[in-house]
Amino acid sequence: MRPSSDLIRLALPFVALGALLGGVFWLQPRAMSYTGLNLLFNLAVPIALATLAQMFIIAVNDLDLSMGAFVGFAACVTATFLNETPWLGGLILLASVAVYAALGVVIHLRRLPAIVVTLGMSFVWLGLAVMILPAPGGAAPGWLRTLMTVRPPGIPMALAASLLIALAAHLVVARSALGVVIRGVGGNERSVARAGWSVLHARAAAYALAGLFGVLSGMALVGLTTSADANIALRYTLLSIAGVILGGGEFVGGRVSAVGAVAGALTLALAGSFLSFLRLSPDWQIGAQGAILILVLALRLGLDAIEQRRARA
Amino acid sequence: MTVLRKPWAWAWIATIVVYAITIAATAGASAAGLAQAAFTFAAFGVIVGLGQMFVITLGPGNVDLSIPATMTLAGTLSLKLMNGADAMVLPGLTLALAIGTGVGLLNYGLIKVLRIPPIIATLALSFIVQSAAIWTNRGLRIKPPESLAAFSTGTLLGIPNLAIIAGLLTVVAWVLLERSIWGRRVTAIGQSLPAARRAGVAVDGVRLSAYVLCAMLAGLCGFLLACFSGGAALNMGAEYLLISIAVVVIGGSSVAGGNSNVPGIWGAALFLFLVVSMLNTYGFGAGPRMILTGIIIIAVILAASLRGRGTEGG
Amino acid sequence: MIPHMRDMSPLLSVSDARLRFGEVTALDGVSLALHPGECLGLVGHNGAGKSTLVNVLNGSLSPHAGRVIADGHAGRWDVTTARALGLRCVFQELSLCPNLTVAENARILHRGHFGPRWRAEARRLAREALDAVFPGHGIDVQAQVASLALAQRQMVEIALAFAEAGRPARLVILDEPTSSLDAGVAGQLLAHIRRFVAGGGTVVLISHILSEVLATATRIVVMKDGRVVADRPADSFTQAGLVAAMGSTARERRRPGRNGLSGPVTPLVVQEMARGLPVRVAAGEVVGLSGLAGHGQTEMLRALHDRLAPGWIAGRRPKVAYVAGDRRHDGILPLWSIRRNLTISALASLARRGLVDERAEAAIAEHWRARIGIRSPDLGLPILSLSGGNQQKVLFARALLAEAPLVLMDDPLRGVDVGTKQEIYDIIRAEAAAGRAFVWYSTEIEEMELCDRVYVFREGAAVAELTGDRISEAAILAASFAGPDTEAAA
Amino acid sequence: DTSDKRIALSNNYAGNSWRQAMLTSWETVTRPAVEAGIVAAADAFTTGENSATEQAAQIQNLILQGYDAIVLNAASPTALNGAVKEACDAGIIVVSFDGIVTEPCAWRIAVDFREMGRVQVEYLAGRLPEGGNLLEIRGLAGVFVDDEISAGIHEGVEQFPQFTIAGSVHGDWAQDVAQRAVAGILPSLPEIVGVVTQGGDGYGAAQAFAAAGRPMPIIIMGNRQDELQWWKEQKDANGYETMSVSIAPGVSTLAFWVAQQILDGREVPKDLVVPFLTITQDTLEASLETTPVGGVANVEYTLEDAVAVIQGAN
Ligand SMILES: Nc1ncnc2c1ncn2[C@@H]1O[C@H](COP(=O)(O)OP(=O)(O)OP(=O)(O)O)[C@@H](O)[C@H]1O
Ligand SMILES: Nc1ncnc2c1ncn2[C@@H]1O[C@H](COP(=O)(O)OP(=O)(O)OP(=O)(O)O)[C@@H](O)[C@H]1O
Ligand SMILES: [Mg+2]
Ligand SMILES: [Mg+2]
Repeated sequence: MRPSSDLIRLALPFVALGALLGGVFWLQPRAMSYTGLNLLFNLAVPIALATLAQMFIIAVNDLDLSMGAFVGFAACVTATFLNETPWLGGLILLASVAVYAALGVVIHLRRLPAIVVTLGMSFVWLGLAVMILPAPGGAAPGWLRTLMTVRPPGIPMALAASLLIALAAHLVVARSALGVVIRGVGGNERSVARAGWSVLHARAAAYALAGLFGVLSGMALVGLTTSADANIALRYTLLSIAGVILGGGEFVGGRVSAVGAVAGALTLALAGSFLSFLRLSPDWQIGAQGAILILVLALRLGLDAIEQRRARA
Repeated sequence: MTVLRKPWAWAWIATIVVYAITIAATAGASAAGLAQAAFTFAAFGVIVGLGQMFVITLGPGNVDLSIPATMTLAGTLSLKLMNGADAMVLPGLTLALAIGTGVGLLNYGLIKVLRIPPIIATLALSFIVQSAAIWTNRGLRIKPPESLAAFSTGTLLGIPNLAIIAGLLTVVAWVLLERSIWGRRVTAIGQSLPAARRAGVAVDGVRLSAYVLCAMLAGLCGFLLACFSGGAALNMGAEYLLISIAVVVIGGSSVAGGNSNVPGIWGAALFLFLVVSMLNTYGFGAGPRMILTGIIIIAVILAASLRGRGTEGG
Repeated sequence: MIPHMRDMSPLLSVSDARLRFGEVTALDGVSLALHPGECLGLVGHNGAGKSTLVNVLNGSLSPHAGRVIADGHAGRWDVTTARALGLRCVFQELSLCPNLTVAENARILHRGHFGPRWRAEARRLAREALDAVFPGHGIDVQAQVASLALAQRQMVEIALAFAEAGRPARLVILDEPTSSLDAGVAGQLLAHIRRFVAGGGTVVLISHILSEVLATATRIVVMKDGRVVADRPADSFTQAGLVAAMGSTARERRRPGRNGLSGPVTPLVVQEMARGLPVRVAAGEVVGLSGLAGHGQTEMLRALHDRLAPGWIAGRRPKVAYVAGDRRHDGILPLWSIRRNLTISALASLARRGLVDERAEAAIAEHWRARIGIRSPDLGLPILSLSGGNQQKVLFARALLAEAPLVLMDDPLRGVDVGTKQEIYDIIRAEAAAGRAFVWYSTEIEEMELCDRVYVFREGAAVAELTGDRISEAAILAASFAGPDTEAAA
Repeated sequence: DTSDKRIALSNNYAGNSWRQAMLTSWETVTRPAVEAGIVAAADAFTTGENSATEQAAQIQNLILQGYDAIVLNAASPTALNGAVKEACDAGIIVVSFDGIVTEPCAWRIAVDFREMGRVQVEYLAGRLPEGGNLLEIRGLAGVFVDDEISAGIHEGVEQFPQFTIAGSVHGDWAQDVAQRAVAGILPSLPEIVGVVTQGGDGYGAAQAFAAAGRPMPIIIMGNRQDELQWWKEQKDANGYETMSVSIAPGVSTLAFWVAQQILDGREVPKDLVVPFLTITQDTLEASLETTPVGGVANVEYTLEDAVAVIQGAN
């Protein structure tokens, strides 16, 4: 029975995504086009990357409260240093990935609660971002802008990018030995250590991957918005956590799914759009976001019911 | 030094150090004023922190993100109900607590009935509650009754009234957590929900009551904050999301649940206020100030880990 | 044992190992040598130090005094060098990653073995390993471990320990491997151990089921209070002699003056199931659940508990108590002391105006420590400082403490030593005589003879009901395997 | 003729009284306009949190919905440029106000925030020729408006060197945050003669000064009704004098008319400037009368006002 409930967890974001997309198409048939899909989804690409970053942290039973601030920092660096002096910008971004890995090391060695450390780091990243860009500004490097606005034939960039990202992350998480060890650490750290693996390395790698995807998220964001500000991505902390959970992940136990996380991120992004097509009173537009989130997750109940009926039959 | 092994010790040490550094800037002239301000503002953090602590104690993934919205709705609606009339203070307070109760019930309803993970359930509900707060009076600030405004900004024997209220609540929370059966049950659930269930704990009842208690404290905090700052504002709870979580975890409670402590909440709430005051006092700009805040938080947690944290026996 | 083996140099030996945990002396001068081609049976009461010795042998604990000599060299001894020697360990507490598939766990456990296309290799390895030890196991190697029953998880772990992954296994240490296996699967394992030993491998087998040890081991070492008290070839022991060496006395197991309640009694509860017979329990009855492991007994107990235990408001008097089988998952509360673990189920009766009366709590905890023999110098110590069997005793005591009229027991004596088992049988008997009802699932068929009524489970349903003198190993086995016609047995 | 044109308001935040007043003004002015058939629709859209990315997504949705013009209060002057460019490319008129965007294809109805900061110091120089210590309350770090006003204040201090900024805190444009920050830094500050602010934080500052028992400095107010009310009480009690300055929320209605005019084919320069709304000692009572309790002092614009503004710019 369990494997099929796993399947349900995986199916949930796709069902939700499909339902929302259906709703959007029904409200606004114009969205059912190449340009329409691109407009609907292109801002979901950075969210998907941030969600994957968060997923690596959740895979080792930690939680990153600094993800939004970090993506904002990466965006500020991209819009300034990477644009003006690419080598320096690249170096800073690499260093920030290294900082992430170092955080993993410190958290592991000192057995610190990751939530507190990342809470502290959220101030650090935000402070750095404010120092780089005291007022919004900067500009996206040309190549990045080109990359994020490219119009591949047949499939909108946003969807193609999401697919590619999901696939790449899936290979790392589910197919590679590293991914297995990272999830193993989330599932049962002691037994991984007893089998002779270095849990330290595994955790550092998970954090480094999170840092990498966080940087990519910041870069993708700047590519879309053409410039940055320090507060640009603060929402991503909660969005990324919600995306991982929506995508079938769990807070403890190393149960995560890369494909699910990307689908979860797309769902969350689409939920916002769906609302603006509904033309609610501004008073309730915020509340409706909550209602959609609840509805999407309540789908799980329906799926469970179907599953149970099938199991009984 | 056994006190150093207490999980809450480091929040207090950090508070004292930061306090000393801040008053050093004025050669001690500001000592009393700063302490009074710190206790006043820490009180709000403590009140929401106590509630958040019980929820976090319930185990991994349990956290209440609806605190800010609950504060806002409770503050807005109760001030609207009182409409500045001293006679309406009690109904106003009752309404604030009732709103908290309602939000808590809904939170757990979503968690239990729809099986939504708490972090998302409370986040989603908070959007709805926030909308309700906007809808009720579109952000118009209504003044609190004179008597309440005077009470919430007043002091007793030099101690801010709010700090006294928060202090009393702290004592109650300590008794609940450390001495009551309910606290035992919350802590048991936080270590292992299935084990607690098989040991006969009525897990739904206990979890529900923790969420309701948390939301009620948020409602109370919103009520007091609105009275204190001269009216409810739509964004008045925003800061308290991070603060409520931070005071719990910096105060030495385990984020994985099942192991919490009350004294650390005061230490951490004072610390969070004083650290900003210290950096403001020394004239740091926004960027460096935030960076230093973050580094200091990490340093505190690191120092605590280097000295080794004792486990709470029992 | 083959006579010339004494002359061969030992594969691994410890000499005069001493280890203390605070006030507890877990090992008090243990010397032991392991030779190729032998199966060493290691027995002893709960908390005798067996698991600790295992941890010394496998390099995860270093003794405070004494040393470990591997292949004749006394060098550094840690987990890595132990693995390099070909040492494999199956721990008392399951140690797979529950979120990974069986194949992925194989990847984790055999670190250096796999190439870049490891997924297919790991699947093959896991499948072959399971087939070798447990033919007809029916376990999907691509299933998540969490989706497997406890017994299946244990089977996976054992099979993977014996697996040939590059470096062959030379020494396999099994700490209570059969505690959650039923007799048939346990038999498969014991047969495999014999084959492995015959091929020159070494096995250390720890078990509280003495018949297994007697039948499988070539040599038996008895531990008591951190010391080796006997070390002789297996054939020089008898069951009674072994029990005596452990410091207990064997007693007649069969319940005297059994309630022959086969007639129409008013049941305390009836649990109807989708198929098969309803399970009836009357006050003062001990009802056994038997059959092969994983055939719905645990699920039935859980369903019954879910039905009777309050979810929202706990009354003062609990209606039902539960002894968990999977103690790591739904038994112990790992951050708490032994005392708090004991009293959690009885808080309502220990409280005054909602506050816990800590004196009364300490008193009742002490009472049960004495009654059930929990080996610990201080009940304020963390629960995890207890040996596995002693943790189980705490869970058992917790359920009795609740003063519920009905006690559900999911293989409650898993890992409990023979001496203690006798005491617990006495307690169950006394409590049943005082009017409590017990529903008792056990993987050990012999224990069913202590019951008033036994339901045999097959494929998720109770297929036979045996009462009184009809309860026998033969009848239970017959019902476990036979077709539905035995349903009329009641 | 714009009777078949549809205009959308894209707003990034609704969590304070200023934004609520802005939305209310939009509603009161556009509804009659729609009823009179001047435009076909004028819908308001608001995102949950103050987030540029969400607003960018919102603009993209408005493009999909085929609006003819988008009136925009932007979360960031630059981060929406990508979305704004896409709107322009789709032939949509984009008019930004308050939070303006730098994308050249959009229109801007700007307030000279720098000047708004500078006049505060100028006013103080007039009142306190001998100068003294100032406390600066800033807004939200990293946001354009905060940076601009602060820069203006610092220009003012350069111009009037008798003033020094003795302390600077971030009040996030929220009463309670400002109160908290000021209370934290106040004990360590020397005597303060004036408080320069950004709006929405003056009352909190006054509360903090009162609580600390410090002499009340000249606090520049930000047009909120509770600030004006407090000022009036002080004025009646002890002749307290100050000024109040902020941008009027009704500027959204100006942006609406400008968008309508552009759709109507009128030539409108890309950059329009609106004056900020200043309240002085003399206009205090009048303003207080027209400002709803708990709201913000406001002016709403008519079509004629808009035409006048456009002609003025031309
Ligand atoms: N980490 C620890 N801290 C404190 N005491 C410990 C610890 N580990 C083991 N002990 C104690 O050491 C003694 C030996 O324990 P061990 O686990 O070796 O027993 P065992 O023989 O394996 O028992 P069982 O048959 O119940 O598994 C016990 O008294 C136990 O309480
Ligand atoms: N976190 C812990 N703190 C204290 N003691 C522990 C802890 N974890 C395990 N122990 C002790 O170590 C011993 C071994 O524990 P456990 O059974 O979990 O380990 P194992 O190595 O997987 O299996 P085995 O019981 O066979 O040694 C037990 O006696 C247990 O009491
Ligand atoms: Mg053991
Ligand atoms: Mg053990």
